[in-house]
Amino acid sequence: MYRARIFITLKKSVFDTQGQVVRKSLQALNFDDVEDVRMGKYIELQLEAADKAAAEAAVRDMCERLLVNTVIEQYGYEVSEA
Amino acid sequence: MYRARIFITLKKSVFDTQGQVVRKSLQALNFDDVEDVRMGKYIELQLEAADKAAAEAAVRDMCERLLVNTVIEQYGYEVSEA
Amino acid sequence: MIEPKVYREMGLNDVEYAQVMKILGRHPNYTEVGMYAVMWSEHCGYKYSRPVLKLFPTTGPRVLQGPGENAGAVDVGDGMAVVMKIESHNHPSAVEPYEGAATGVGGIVRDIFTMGARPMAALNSLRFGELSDARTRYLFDRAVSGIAGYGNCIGVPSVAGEVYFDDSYEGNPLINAMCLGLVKSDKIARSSASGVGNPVMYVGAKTGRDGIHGATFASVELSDESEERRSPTQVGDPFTEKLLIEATLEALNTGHIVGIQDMGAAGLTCSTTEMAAKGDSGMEVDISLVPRREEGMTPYEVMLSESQERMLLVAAKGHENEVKGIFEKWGLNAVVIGRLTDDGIVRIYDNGELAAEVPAKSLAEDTPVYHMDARIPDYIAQVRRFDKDELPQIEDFEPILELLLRRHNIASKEYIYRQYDHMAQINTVVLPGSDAAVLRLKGTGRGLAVTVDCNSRYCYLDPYIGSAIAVAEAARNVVCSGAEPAAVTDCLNFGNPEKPEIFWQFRQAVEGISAACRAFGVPVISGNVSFYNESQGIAIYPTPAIGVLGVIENIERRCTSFFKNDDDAVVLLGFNGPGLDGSEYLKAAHGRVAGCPSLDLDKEKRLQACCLEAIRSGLLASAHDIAEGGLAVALAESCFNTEGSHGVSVEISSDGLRQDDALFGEAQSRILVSLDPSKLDSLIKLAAEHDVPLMVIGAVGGSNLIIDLDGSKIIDLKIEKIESAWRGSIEEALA
Amino acid sequence: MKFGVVIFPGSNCDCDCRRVVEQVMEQPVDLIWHEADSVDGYDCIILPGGFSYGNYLRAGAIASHSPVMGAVKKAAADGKLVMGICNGFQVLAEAGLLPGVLQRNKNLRFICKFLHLKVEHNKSAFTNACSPGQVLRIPIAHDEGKYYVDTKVLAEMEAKGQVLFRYCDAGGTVSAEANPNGSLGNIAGICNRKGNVMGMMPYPERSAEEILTSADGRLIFESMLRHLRQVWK
Ligand SMILES: Nc1ncnc2c1ncn2[C@@H]1O[C@H](COP(=O)(O)OP(=O)(O)O)[C@@H](O)[C@H]1O
Ligand SMILES: [Mg+2]
Repeated sequence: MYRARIFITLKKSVFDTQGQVVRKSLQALNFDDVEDVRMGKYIELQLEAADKAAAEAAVRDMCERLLVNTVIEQYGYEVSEA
Repeated sequence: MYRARIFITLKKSVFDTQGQVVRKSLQALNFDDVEDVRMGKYIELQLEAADKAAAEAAVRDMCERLLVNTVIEQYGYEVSEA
Repeated sequence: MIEPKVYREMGLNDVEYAQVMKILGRHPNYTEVGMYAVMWSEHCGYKYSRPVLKLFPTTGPRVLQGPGENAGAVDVGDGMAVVMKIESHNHPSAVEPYEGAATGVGGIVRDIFTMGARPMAALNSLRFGELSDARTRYLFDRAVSGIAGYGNCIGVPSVAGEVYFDDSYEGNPLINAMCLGLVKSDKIARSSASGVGNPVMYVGAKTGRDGIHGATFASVELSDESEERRSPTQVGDPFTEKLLIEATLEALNTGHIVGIQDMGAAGLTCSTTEMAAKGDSGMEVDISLVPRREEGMTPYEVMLSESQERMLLVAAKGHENEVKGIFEKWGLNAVVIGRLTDDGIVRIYDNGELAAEVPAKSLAEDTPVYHMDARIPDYIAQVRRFDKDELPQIEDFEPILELLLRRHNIASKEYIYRQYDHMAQINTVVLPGSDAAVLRLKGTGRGLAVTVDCNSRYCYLDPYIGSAIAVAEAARNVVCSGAEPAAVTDCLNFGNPEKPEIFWQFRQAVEGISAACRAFGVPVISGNVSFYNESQGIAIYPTPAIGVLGVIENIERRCTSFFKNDDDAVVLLGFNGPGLDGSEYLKAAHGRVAGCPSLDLDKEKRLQACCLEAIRSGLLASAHDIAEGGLAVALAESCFNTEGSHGVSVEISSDGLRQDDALFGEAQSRILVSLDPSKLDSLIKLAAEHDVPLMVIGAVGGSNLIIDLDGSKIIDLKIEKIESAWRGSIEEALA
Repeated sequence: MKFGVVIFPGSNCDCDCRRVVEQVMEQPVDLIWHEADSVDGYDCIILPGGFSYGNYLRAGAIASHSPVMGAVKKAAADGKLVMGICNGFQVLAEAGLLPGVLQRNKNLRFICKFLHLKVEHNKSAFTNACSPGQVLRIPIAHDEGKYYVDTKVLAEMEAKGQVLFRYCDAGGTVSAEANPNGSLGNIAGICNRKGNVMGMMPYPERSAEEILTSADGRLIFESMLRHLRQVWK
């Protein structure tokens, strides 16, 4: 059993309006030194796989086919034994 | 300058509708061995702080005051030098 | 000097490049080539369509603004005007359906409030492949979510629309967004910039590299390469748009704004040159002052960016701070980036350095015009070879009716409009589901009816007649709601106009729309052309989506399509005739797309006049346009009332038609009405006055749909059963 | 009786609320900017529907930190009436003025439609013009309306009569089929322990005139007026 953590954010070239609004709101709460807030999605899941490489391949595949909208999003992931 | 990565998920006691739907969709794509999908939010930001401990304290504070609704959500974070 | 390869890739041909050189008296620089290329593209410059669009009737007693501004405007009484327009966002939506559809809504809404009008309702016209295809399901679902996500957030109710599913759209879905807004007639804002020295202001969101060359992208066919050519997808920010609506309307209210234009296709290039050209002015701007969200942008990129939620305006000198203050109050950027001059030249500086210098009119008005060849396509002769007597006879009509009710083109569109906030602003007094949406005009006792329609299968079979039918049907839907048609807006979706067969379809369609509009006395006040809707070289069905606005003098006399009372008489008003050609039945039951639909404009006009007078006189309890699926489907739809369904029982005779034609034929110029039997005599009298045939065919009541045809009961179905099939069909297909 | 309707950036239904208070209920009403630091002088504050701050992060989260919310909290503590409708409810929940949270609808889609609400009791400032168990026809239009609160708090709320409205069918039966969004206990509207702060997902102002096919929403405004008249007597 492996545990995967997937981090999805908008590509750098795509404007992150949500992140902007959150940054302004943090600043209004006196967190003045906050910059460059990027809002994204976080997915945790468990999966069965032959080995870690296979688990990673499966995660990549899931991201490309379903979890990530690769037109505007990019992703990273971490796989560990669960 | 520090970089913070914040991971927000629903508490275990709260039903994750979206995670369920994603799991079903993954299974429909023949990722049969996927279990326990949890959908959450991922936030990246940069902040200025005296040291790492101060940066971490600030991030916790942001989470408690704005970024996380602690009635149903839990969070984790990683702070590193940027 | 610019290499031919470069300007060709941007979309200019050699002759056009030579023309640019002649205008400038020198070689254009890279930025200037980009500006000409985008402004002379079909999408901005209408170089193929313009001569044809001249055919539209565009004037009338109500018209306050015809085509040529951001949107058209008509007088709706009491000193109020409705501003209206429809626009396509097809190509972006094929690549990223959610953002494509969302930014489509954002764009059309900006066109409306740029005119000083508060956006009061949105509509949409959608085309997809069949839902059996997985990619289509994804496109459909995401596009609908995108429209909902954007429209709901900005508080503009999405009150009506239409959707059809057909293989011809599989590789090239259509997303057309329509909007209307309300403004005092004497407060309509315009995009012309005048007054030497007046400040030019940039307001709204920051500029990034999104959608550069979006307009030229819209002017080429989709291919796998388009994926590569595409610069970053535009993402919508409805929150900023909402702030922009409020700030713009507040700023216009000060009376200190001379001219205003939204930045849509071709961004700053289009807004600077068009505003200057319209006002016979020149303009100097320094783009280093433009708020940016990306570093290192070149003048070319800044001038061509299609970042969303931005506007350009010219304020009256001395009032720039007041205007700025309003935008800043709403949390928006507002920056003076230049001023007006009087020499007709647009000069773009980048940090004081001249980056482009072009005569405004040469980009905005004196665009090249092409008179294209038109040739009748070969398929026309083939589809006309249609002998309905060769169709097998149907014995059992019940399963056919059930099949038709489940067809996604006929089934309830609830799945879509449930996701749209269609009640915001509390004007929607007839909710989606009836023939047209009805909006009240608060404080006046009057109202509006709006719809958008187009049966593109008819347009494929005969673009002229099909397009005339689209106008007739939209007008009929508005009439069935108790409104008098007042104005048309149109979105002309076609394939590649450089192909003579496509150009023929296009010209025929415009002629058909023009003929119908003239016959009904309804002007075209705005519209949009979308060409190059092809994939793998195959064009979509010609799809001229027609939006019609109608005015209801007395809102209490509005009408819906649903039966309301048991024992009401059911009447078929209008002209029966053959109607199998191009029908949904022909496709669904026999797998054929063939024949040629027909329409008699004079009969249609009489029918609409009669129906409208009947509703205005308070005679009718319901009125429903007979369209896809014919009389049998119209009867069923009138039974399905969310406020309590009814049954109906009718007796009809086929009267020289095939039996399937009598049930499912789509002969035009027919309306199914119901009324209190005591009012029947008045209706009969009225119909005679208008020279419109009328047949009393049955009565509302019971819990079944019963049709007796030529003396035998051929359909007897439980309403509950067929209603749930009809309501659930689209959702089932997606599950 | 003076009403104030708050405008947050992204509020959509401020003008609808104002219209109903002013034209239908014939009461004075002002719009209050989100930066206002006082709401003194108003008997009732309405937080309207819409998408404050785009509903970015979480619906209502960012608006709940607006300057005006400090003033609203004070008004609530002073016993003034505070009503949050749809996004307004989300703001009140995020601000901690009402218990629980509003999550995404169980079908993960926006839902706009008329439905029925059962009035739990008429002993509140917001329901006293209704009869207990009365069924109101009122529309919803929201993406995030699934009410959730932990069981302990819920039990307390039930015991104290804090649940004011539940989704039901036309006959008044509270059932799973009548629950549009997966709300716990079909909850559509609640009030705080003191009974002066109320939040509801359905839109009473969208059903306060016959021409909108239902005038049932008026009863909620009517209730507030009655309550305020009592207080003033
Ligand atoms: N894409 C859509 N968006 C919003 N409403 C829609 C959409 N498609 C259809 N509708 C609504 O569903 C109802 C039926 O549509 P349609 O079958 O096109 O009606 P008609 O044939 O009378 O024009 C209408 O009220 C229409 O406004
Ligand atoms: Mg239609």
